[in-house]
Amino acid sequence: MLELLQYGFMQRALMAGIIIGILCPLIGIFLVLRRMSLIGDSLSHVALSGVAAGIVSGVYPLAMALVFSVLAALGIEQLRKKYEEYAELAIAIILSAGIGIAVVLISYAKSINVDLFGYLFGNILTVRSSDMRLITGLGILIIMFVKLLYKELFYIAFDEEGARIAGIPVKRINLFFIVIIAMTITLSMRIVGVLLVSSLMVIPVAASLQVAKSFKQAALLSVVIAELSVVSGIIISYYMELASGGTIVLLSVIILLLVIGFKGVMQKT
Amino acid sequence: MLELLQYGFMQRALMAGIIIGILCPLIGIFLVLRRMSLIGDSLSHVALSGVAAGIVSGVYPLAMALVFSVLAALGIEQLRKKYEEYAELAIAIILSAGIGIAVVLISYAKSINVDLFGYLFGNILTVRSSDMRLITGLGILIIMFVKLLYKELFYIAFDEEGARIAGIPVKRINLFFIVIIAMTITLSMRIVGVLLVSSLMVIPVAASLQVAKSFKQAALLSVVIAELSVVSGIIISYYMELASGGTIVLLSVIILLLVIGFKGVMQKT
Amino acid sequence: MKKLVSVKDVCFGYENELVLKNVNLDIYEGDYLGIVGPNGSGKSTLIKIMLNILKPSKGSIEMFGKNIDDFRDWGKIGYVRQKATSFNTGFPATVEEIVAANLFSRIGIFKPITRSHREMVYKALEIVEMEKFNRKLIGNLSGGQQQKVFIARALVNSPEILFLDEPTVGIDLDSQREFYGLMEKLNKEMHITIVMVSHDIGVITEKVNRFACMGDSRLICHTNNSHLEITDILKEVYGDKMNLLIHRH
Amino acid sequence: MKKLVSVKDVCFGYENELVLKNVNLDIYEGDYLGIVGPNGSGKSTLIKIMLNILKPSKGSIEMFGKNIDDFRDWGKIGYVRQKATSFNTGFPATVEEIVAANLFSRIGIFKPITRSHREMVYKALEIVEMEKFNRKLIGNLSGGQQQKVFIARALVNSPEILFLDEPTVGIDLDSQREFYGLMEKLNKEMHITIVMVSHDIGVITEKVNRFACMGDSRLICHTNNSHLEITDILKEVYGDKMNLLIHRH
Amino acid sequence: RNDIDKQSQVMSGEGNPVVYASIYPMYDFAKNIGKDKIDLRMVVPAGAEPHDWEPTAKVMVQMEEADVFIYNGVGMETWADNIFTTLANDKLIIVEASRGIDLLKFHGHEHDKEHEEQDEEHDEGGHHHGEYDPHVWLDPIRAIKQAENIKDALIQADESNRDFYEANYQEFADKLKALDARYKEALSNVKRKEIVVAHAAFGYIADRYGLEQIPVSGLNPQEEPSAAKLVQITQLLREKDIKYVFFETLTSPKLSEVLANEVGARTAVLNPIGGLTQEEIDAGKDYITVMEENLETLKAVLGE
Ligand SMILES: Nc1ncnc2c1ncn2[C@@H]1O[C@H](COP(=O)(O)OP(=O)(O)OP(=O)(O)O)[C@@H](O)[C@H]1O
Ligand SMILES: Nc1ncnc2c1ncn2[C@@H]1O[C@H](COP(=O)(O)OP(=O)(O)OP(=O)(O)O)[C@@H](O)[C@H]1O
Ligand SMILES: [Mg+2]
Ligand SMILES: [Mg+2]
Ligand SMILES: [Zn+2]
Repeated sequence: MLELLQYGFMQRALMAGIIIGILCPLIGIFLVLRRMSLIGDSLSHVALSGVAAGIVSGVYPLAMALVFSVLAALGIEQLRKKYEEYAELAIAIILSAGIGIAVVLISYAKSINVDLFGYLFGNILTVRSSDMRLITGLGILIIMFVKLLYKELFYIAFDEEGARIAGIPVKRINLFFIVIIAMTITLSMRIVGVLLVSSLMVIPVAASLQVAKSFKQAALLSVVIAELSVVSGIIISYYMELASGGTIVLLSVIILLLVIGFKGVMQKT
Repeated sequence: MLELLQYGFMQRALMAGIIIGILCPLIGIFLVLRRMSLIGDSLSHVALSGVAAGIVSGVYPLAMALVFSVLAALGIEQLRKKYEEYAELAIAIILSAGIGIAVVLISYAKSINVDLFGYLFGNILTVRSSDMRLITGLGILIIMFVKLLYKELFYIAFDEEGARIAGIPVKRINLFFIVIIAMTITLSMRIVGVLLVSSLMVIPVAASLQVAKSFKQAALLSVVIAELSVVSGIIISYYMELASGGTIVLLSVIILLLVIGFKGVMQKT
Repeated sequence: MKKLVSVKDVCFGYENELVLKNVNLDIYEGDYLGIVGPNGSGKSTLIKIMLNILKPSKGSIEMFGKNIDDFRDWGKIGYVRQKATSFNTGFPATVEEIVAANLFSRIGIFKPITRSHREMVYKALEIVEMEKFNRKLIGNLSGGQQQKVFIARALVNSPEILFLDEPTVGIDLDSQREFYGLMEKLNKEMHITIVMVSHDIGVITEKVNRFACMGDSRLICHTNNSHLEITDILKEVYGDKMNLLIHRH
Repeated sequence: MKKLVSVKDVCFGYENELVLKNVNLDIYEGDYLGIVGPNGSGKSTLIKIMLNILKPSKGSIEMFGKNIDDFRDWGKIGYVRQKATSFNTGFPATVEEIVAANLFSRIGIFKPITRSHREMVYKALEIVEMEKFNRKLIGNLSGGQQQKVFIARALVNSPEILFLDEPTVGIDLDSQREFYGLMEKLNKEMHITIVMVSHDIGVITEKVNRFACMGDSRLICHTNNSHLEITDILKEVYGDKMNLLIHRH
Repeated sequence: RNDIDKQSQVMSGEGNPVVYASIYPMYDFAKNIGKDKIDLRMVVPAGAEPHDWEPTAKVMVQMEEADVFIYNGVGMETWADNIFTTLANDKLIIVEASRGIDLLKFHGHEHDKEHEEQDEEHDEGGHHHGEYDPHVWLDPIRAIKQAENIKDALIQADESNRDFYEANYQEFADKLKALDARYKEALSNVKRKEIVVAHAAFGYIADRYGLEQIPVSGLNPQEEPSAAKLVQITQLLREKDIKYVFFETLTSPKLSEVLANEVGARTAVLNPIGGLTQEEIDAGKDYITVMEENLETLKAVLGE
């Protein structure tokens, strides 16, 4: 454990992991309950098309990726209204559109030689000090956001129409929420990797949903599970010489399976 | 139009496109209505980990990809029961697990030397005669399957519990369905590309849901919209020198937006 | 009289607390069984166990003489679940398609729906006065209209036994009257067995010929119709204030 | 008497057919308004239009004297929609959490729920006798218990006007009686205005002090309570056979 | 810090400098120059897709102790930037092997000489925006310059073996010159000039030996060519009666096969040496031998 912490990149990986482990499940729970589990994967593909557009038009690609992601998120919000009962359909549509645009732009430009994917796939081991500041800033922003709007986000997730009639400014909160999500996903996936961001938003939440006895518990438990996966994942991946991102994700999946299995056993007896 | 058809690969692209344009929305409508819109994207990532596993273990990678996809599909089916109200969560979990395994396997093996993505990303322009036979076979299989089990699949999609009490062998049909889906997706994405397969399963269905006045209509209309996108996509991509797959997808998105816009206008008046 | 359903010594609890404790109940051919009881007394749970949607932790269910796990003849059973209208309202299916789907056991697997089936659908819709709405999307109906469609769906099969969990919820008075009339006809003339959960005790006591009352995790009473007796029992279950609301039509 | 809601010349149709044709309705402070009518007559639609969930194609709504689009004071309004229990049963929220969420207009944005709010929640749950279930997951309750929770949610805010769309659906008799008693108390003692859609005409005619009856896309009648009159009107709407089912308690 | 220093000495064996090379050609060049005096490792496992490729923590720890890191540059290794900025290794000598080399711009498949000259100044900035062709190593003459960059770095890291590295570099440079001579001779009077390749990896060879590269995909092998492009190439194949379509070892040959089928041509391997497979390495192949294989293929195909 100590050996591991000698190195700056390992310290930063752990720190970034711990922050991401709070941030992802905390927004993930609202996303999952609103059937937007796959928004991370969807926005990452849109970001890809943003990078391509940036390269084609000569604009700084990451900025373009951000713009595209936020626009896509707003698009998802619009489409969600058209498919009230099928929010995940909106995600799927935007995902397809994202890849479609990327592919067409690449073929249109004809000489894009930037490994586009490289723009998206961060890695928790290559977090820089400047990234740390960004991730910490995002972390504080999100935690504040969720803390301040906790009861409103909860009500909207449970019953959007009801929330509106309770006087909650649903439209504005939704807009704000989705924009923050898009920014968080786009920026943090570049730092710690899209795999990690989108998985940590979903799998710990799924595990906590199996056992949680209240919404608050579900939120807290998912953070605990995420942190467990992150910390043990970084340690295990170090000693077994495996990719850290993948190991963390697989650990969270294993925790999920254990929780499901444990619950099954409990119910039988 | 005629000019285009001089070339064997264009003929095959059109033929394959037309078949895929029937097949994808036909299974897509059941998937969308069961909240499994993103199964295509999910299984493609699992197939990736299958290819990696095949390479690591020395087994023919495509076979391994198929095995992994089918197993993952069964996994989704199992998880779906745990998250009855959140079927899309099962998809998201399997997707993350798929990439996680792929990444870990790659880092574990250290010398995987085949381009993994080449295994997944077909291209509608590179359809070979032998592929045509496979795709036609799959097409006939799926159409038969949907035709024969139409009313059962419909009932299950609408109300699974009700279907069981009506005496429909829900478990067996679900199993059969999900296995066929996994096989179709894995094999056909290799031929025409994962982008095309997963988009055509979702977007034409989304468009038809906006206007359909019955389930049958929704199914037929989605096939019509898919065919429209495929045929005009191939022609337009040819003349505008764009990637065919991306163009088809973007066209289907445009049709979707037109349908939504048109519906909006109709309702206002 | 043939025994259609036999609930033997069934126990069930969702988590720890038992919802059903050693419940025994036999349902015979021709019965019109009303099940009443306060909210949360386990009525819906009992129905779900009878239909093999939930598995009892103890005891067993026999359906038409067979253990429920071996029972295959689902065409004989009609079921309207509680909150039937709580489906995905975005589903693009017409009333006709939904009702027709339940004809499965008539048609058989792999076979298409024919004109004669469609006529059965039409008849079932006529019974609930929804024949004019046959081509409407189910999600576009009012709550009560949807409930009627689900009743039609249960009837379309001409089942031998009907399980109805609060079937008249959200249905207007006129239609309720027609519905109860129909149930009486089905039961008396066509000898269809009916199991109905309802809070409408006034109607239930009037119409049914057998009566079960749930409370305190048990089947408290289980009698053949006899108004006096029932009133006493109801008082026991619901408390004294109850009396006021029991009315006969 | 203050006019709380004013429906002015409202028309509405979902697709082509008009569901509401030139409906006019004023609701005054202290009213206990019952809305009845057959299934599909537009009762829920009317409520939704009053609450700005649907936009009328013609006409306007005023709420507390303001045009509904400019109305902000939603804390004054309580609403239990039809099929309230048709939510996502997998949602991991406790009864308490759900009821507390509706305190929004009391608490204000950005502020947390405090102990005193929790006591209000507890009181609302007591009213519907669900206080023992406060820590249970909403999805794990029986249908009737869920409905009670949604009633508590509407009450927690101590609203000035309550819109209830078939609130007693699935609720057992004893609780129904308590519920109607409570409504009477809220209305008479606390001067809360109540708008209630129900098919339970017997109870409605007994309890309400104003009465609206929908049919044929119109508000057919709209009178102050007078039993004789109502019976005649109901006959007109539901047909002659109707009589049988109207009963008073 | 002291502990770490000790540890690093233990890890780097008998005090040999620890050298990391990004991709196979860099690895091969460094090996030819450093031979047994350096502790050489390749970062990206042979052929792995860079965007699935995640360095493990162990590799990162080892790179903290490394002395030299060699990479090709010109946007070939997008992941590299991240690694440099992450490591706290002050003594690490980072070599962009393509530094100071005149790069070619990529413009589809028609070359535009004027642009190339104008753009040379920008190269000094060291930051490439992707329009440059990164496959520098495939031109033996430019490869010499790359080898020189690598040699300089090794000397900087390990002054004591300066002569050893210089000698090896000379030897390797001579081999490359000889290779160049053989290419020149063999390709100067071939019948055809057109090579149809899977992706635009052979721009530098084409530039050096007066061939015309017709790539099916662009610089990025993942790019999906348009139907119009395929039609153009088909027409070109027919017009010029080209008999071969090349494919690569590390990417799917499907596109090349489809094209070849269309006009009745054959397919053959032309290896861009971005990475060798384990089998190839085990069979004793290296940069020079594969370049020679490529030459044999080119001779056979273009001389026909
Ligand atoms: N979303 C919708 N799209 C199209 N038509 C609809 C929609 N919702 C309701 N309708 C139709 O509008 C009419 C009025 O519906 P509404 O729900 O207001 O009736 P209701 O009086 O509340 O009936 P119930 O007693 O059954 O609840 C019905 O004929 C119904 O079919
Ligand atoms: N999924 C569940 N998980 C845990 N407990 C449950 C679940 N469903 C029901 N319960 C509990 O089991 C008890 C019986 O529920 P059931 O639905 O059978 O009642 P019911 O008699 O049908 O009531 P109602 O008249 O309200 O429909 C209730 O106390 C309820 O809270
Ligand atoms: Mg019940
Ligand atoms: Mg209604
Ligand atoms: Zn290359």
